[in-house]
Amino acid sequence: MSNNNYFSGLFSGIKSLLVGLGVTMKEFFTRKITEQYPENRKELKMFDRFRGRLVMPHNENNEHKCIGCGLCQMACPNGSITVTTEMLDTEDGKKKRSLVKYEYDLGCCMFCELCITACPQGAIEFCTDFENAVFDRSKLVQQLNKPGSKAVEKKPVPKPAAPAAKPAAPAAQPAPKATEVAAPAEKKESNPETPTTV
Amino acid sequence: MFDFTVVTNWIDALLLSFLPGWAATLVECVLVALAIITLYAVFAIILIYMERKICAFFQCRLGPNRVGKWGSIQVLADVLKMLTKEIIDMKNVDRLLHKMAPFLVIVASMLTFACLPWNKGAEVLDFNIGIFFFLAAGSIGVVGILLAGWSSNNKYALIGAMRSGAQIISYEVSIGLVMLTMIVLTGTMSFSEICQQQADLGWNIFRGHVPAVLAFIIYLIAGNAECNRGPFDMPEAESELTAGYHVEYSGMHFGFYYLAEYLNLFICAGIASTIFLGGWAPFHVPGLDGFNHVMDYIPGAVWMVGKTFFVVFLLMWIRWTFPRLRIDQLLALEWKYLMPMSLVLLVLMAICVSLGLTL
Amino acid sequence: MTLDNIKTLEPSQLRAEMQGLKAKGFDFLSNLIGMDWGEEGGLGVVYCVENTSTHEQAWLKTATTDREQPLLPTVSDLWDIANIYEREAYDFYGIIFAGHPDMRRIFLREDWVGYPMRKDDKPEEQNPLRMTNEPLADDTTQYDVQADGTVKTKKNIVFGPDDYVVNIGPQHPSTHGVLHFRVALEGEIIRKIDPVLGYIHRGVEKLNESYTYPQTLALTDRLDYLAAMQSRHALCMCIEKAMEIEVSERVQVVRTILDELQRIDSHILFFSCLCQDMGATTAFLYGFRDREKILDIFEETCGGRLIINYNTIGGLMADIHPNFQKRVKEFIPYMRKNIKEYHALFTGNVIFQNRSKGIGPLTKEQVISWGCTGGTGRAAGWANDVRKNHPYAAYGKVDFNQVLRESGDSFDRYMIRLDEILESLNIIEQLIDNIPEGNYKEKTKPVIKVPEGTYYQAVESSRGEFGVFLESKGDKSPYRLHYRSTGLPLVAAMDTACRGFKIADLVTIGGTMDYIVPDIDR
Amino acid sequence: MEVKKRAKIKSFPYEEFKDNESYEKLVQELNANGANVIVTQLDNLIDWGRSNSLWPLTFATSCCGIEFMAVCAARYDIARFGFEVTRNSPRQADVILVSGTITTKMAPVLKRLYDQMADPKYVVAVGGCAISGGPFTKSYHVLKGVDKIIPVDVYVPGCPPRPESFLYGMMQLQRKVKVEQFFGTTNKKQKEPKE
Repeated sequence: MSNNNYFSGLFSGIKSLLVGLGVTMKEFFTRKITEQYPENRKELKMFDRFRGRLVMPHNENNEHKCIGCGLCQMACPNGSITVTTEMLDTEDGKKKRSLVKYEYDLGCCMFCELCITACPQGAIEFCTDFENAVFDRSKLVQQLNKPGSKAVEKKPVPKPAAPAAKPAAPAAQPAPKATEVAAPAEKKESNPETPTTV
Repeated sequence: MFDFTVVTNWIDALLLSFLPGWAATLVECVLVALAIITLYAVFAIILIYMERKICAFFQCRLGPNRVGKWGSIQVLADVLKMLTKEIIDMKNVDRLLHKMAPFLVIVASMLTFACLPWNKGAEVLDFNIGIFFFLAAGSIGVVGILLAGWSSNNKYALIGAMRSGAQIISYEVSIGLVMLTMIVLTGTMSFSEICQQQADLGWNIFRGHVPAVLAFIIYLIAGNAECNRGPFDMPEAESELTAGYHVEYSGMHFGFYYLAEYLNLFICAGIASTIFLGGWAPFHVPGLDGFNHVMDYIPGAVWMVGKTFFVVFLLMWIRWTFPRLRIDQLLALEWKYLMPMSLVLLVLMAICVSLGLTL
Repeated sequence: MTLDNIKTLEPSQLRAEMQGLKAKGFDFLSNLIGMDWGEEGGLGVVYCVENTSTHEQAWLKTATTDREQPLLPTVSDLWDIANIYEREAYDFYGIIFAGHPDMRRIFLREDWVGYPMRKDDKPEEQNPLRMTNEPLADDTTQYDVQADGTVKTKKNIVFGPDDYVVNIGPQHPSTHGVLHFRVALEGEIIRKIDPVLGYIHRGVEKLNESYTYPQTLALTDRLDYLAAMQSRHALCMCIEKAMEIEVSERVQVVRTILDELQRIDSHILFFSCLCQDMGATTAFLYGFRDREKILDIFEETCGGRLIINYNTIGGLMADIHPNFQKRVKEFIPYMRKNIKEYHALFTGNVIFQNRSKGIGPLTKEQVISWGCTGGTGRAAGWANDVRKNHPYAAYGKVDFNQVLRESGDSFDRYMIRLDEILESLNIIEQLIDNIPEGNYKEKTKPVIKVPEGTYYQAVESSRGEFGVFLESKGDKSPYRLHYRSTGLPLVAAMDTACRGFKIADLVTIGGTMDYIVPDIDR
Repeated sequence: MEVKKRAKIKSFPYEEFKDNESYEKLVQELNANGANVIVTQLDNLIDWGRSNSLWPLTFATSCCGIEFMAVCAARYDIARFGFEVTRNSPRQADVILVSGTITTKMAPVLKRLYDQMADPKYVVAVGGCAISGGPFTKSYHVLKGVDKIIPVDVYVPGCPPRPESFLYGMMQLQRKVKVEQFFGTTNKKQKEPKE
């Protein structure tokens, strides 16, 4: 190492260290960004789409929309949902499936939303509750239908209320065409020649 | 300036009034030891809390704030926990050395802690070769670290200990030379005399101007390395050696290392403020008598502790800014930069003193 | 893309063909996929080699019907990375590669019984949970086919009795997960590294064979969780191509933006973890501070911070959130400003510079031979960006640079990533105001069946080329779904990069290589 | 016989905690033998210290580990609880946050890490993978729940749990620690290994 290098290296090194010290000192006096969780529980609000745990909404009459078809159970990749049903005779003499127990294992769930997409009734959805830690493993297996509840009696298939439910109609139309017309008009300047293919 | 010898003399006289000479000395020794241990623990707790808070503030977060007001008794909880935690007895270790190592470290740390002059007349270990004693006592610690690494029968610990050995022994050279520089300036090795001199003539860092300022910087770097703190925390180097030499220690044995680390930091800062920043000597500006008079009202102990904490803050700032060095770079820094520089400084200081160029 | 013309070769022809391809400039072995085609098809391997100057790909396959001792010739002398890939095929399918110097298991324990990816293997029955310490042999076997057709075995030494071997991992702060390096040291100097993988091998590829297509999507997020968006994008695209679903422009653009956000997220995490590993804890927290902004964007639109679960076959799970554009536009200048802070605090720092410049260099030839794509390859001057070479989604329409550097040392690998953050910001800036209208999801059949055939789709994930290889027999689950791991080549190249450097450099080199272990082990 | 008070957690009312049922059961079990007043007071002091100083072992295998890093980072700042001193050596750690999938190859390693920890030690199973195998329950190489090999104190579900869930889980653990008895059985949970 030549002498020149020795000293210039020394001084530029010291300068870089001082710059770093300057940065940290600046941060020392800036406002801290910490969110104080248990203290801010009142104000804390999760994003709507946050998936905390699966719930089955009940209306004021203690009725839910589940018909016990078991599609969610089949869609679940790792068996977190167990639907127990029984066959009941309705007044007009037909057999009808009815939900007995809807068991959901929160400790196994991977929040992939396949159950919700699979549900034809929109009977289940994710809520944003995140405070779920327990002491006992068995407490994580939850029964989602409330005791004494029954399926809501409705003739037409109810439109799902859940936000993440199946996409509505527009997908069926030859929509890709329409967007293809619209898109280049908007993005003319960027690069019209490049093919869209992958 | 309040002279603490008034208090000590009074206690001495009081004890002698009803005890024989030897018993009085014994009681005094015990009292002093108790005082030192208490101070040691108190400062350790303050420092750990301070570090956790300061580090948090550098990192745009809040740090401990749920245990007590602003998290102030957080460290007490840690101490309680550590005291009641199991100390694991391992097979395949060198039992005696393994158990002895943490005590060596803490004893070395306490011995050096006792060297600090707190106030005029409040020095525990004060004799004519104080600085020499300080250096000697301080180097016991490295034995503890080496023993810890060796006796643990763990490869990480061994590498950590070897690094630590190389590091501390190297940096002791710089520290010794820098202190020598200042001894040339003061002409004495006794801490009390150094402080007294600075109270009379002004702080050494001003008296020795250029060489003293440079020496101060070198001392800070080398001292930081002596304490095994970032960016020189190679022996522990968490990301490489998991926990370095104390990887196998649990419970209070680990607690000793933990405490010693912080206290060494404090001692390093304390010595820096004693030798360079005047120890308990108040800040005086020549000519401004009124100002100087006001400064004199602040007790010496406050000056001492205040200066020390200022230096501690500097060292923490450094620690929480820089990445860690590599062991060969660390040694290169010492042998290629710091040691030659401190040799030059020594000569420079000698010239300054002999030509009377000091202030 | 659909792979219609995979060239089928007899094992005896393979080496000659491969040597010919190598000589023609096909110097990048991007995939080596073990296969089980049943009793008739036998056990085999699918190879994909790519010409690094023309980006032309050649697909080949070979098979043997011998299930007792399936022998195929090795190509490990032609491409370094084949060393590891062939061990993987051996581990999962029991295919023995004649002439391979190191036929050990790579993911599973050495006392594992059977070969789990074979269609007729029952791994759980033969392998109860073993709580004994894992045996790790110090020597390995090489199988050579003699001229008369018999097989001769030879012992090769991995670590000799004189090697001072330190285990770094599986539980170690600097391995970024559960990775295990056996490192032979001489003092502080590294003599040899032997990676032991599989501590987070979850058998994703085997699981996929029993899952329906929508279910397989759920696992891609968990491979490389810092490239969740991109991995899932690749799989969705692969299935969409196979089923000939045309997704709307809107989906293409949104996917591109999210991919780039994910890339920034990953690179910030890279920066943070590197700083943490090198002892600059404060910079680590600054990185995480900025990363939270991206996570907020993700969470608001997709509902997840890390496991995002947003792409789906035919589009997206939900339309973008109304706040999405606003948040992204706020983020772009914020990040540009903070990159400067990173440079001031860490990049310029003399300690960091001394610890990274000239440390662990990989030449262009080495990165190509080891197949180190992504930033690691580009740092050595290899232009391997899939976004440029095989454009997909909206990448063909945006203007961006492929960041390249020359020396391939740790510092370059680090700088590449920080520069890519800026490039990604540019891409997002071009797209964010031009999200076209359209469907966010195309209608698909309730049961998704992919037509029979073989398909491959690569994307540029956060740390290199992520590929999805799908072989379908027309069922509702894939016959074989293989992911090209981005991290496996990086870990494989660690030995080359680290030799002769110090143990502290291992941390730097590992940090700048930027691998994610769950992606390696799958 | 003095029954222990319910543990208080700052700014979090007791009633709003989940799984108080198991908690009460736990409290009763621990106090079945009773203790005198002085011992109880000492216990409370030690439990206070322990519950506020749960140093985690840096142990992460996958996604949840990244969320754990986010918890330690500025926005969520686990340091507010005093848990930021993550130890890399199991000897010095108090709690092992099993965050991520545990494969059968990793299982003996995890067990050994747990054995290496000094008492009192706690285990938190974080995320679906650690609780039950989660997304990979059907895999041939994944341990279906860490409670099969080590005793788990708190389960934090999620995939991965968001940082607040993490903190909530740690508070649940604090509640558990706060009712333990130092001069009782809980100090040394693990039996001595037989030679």
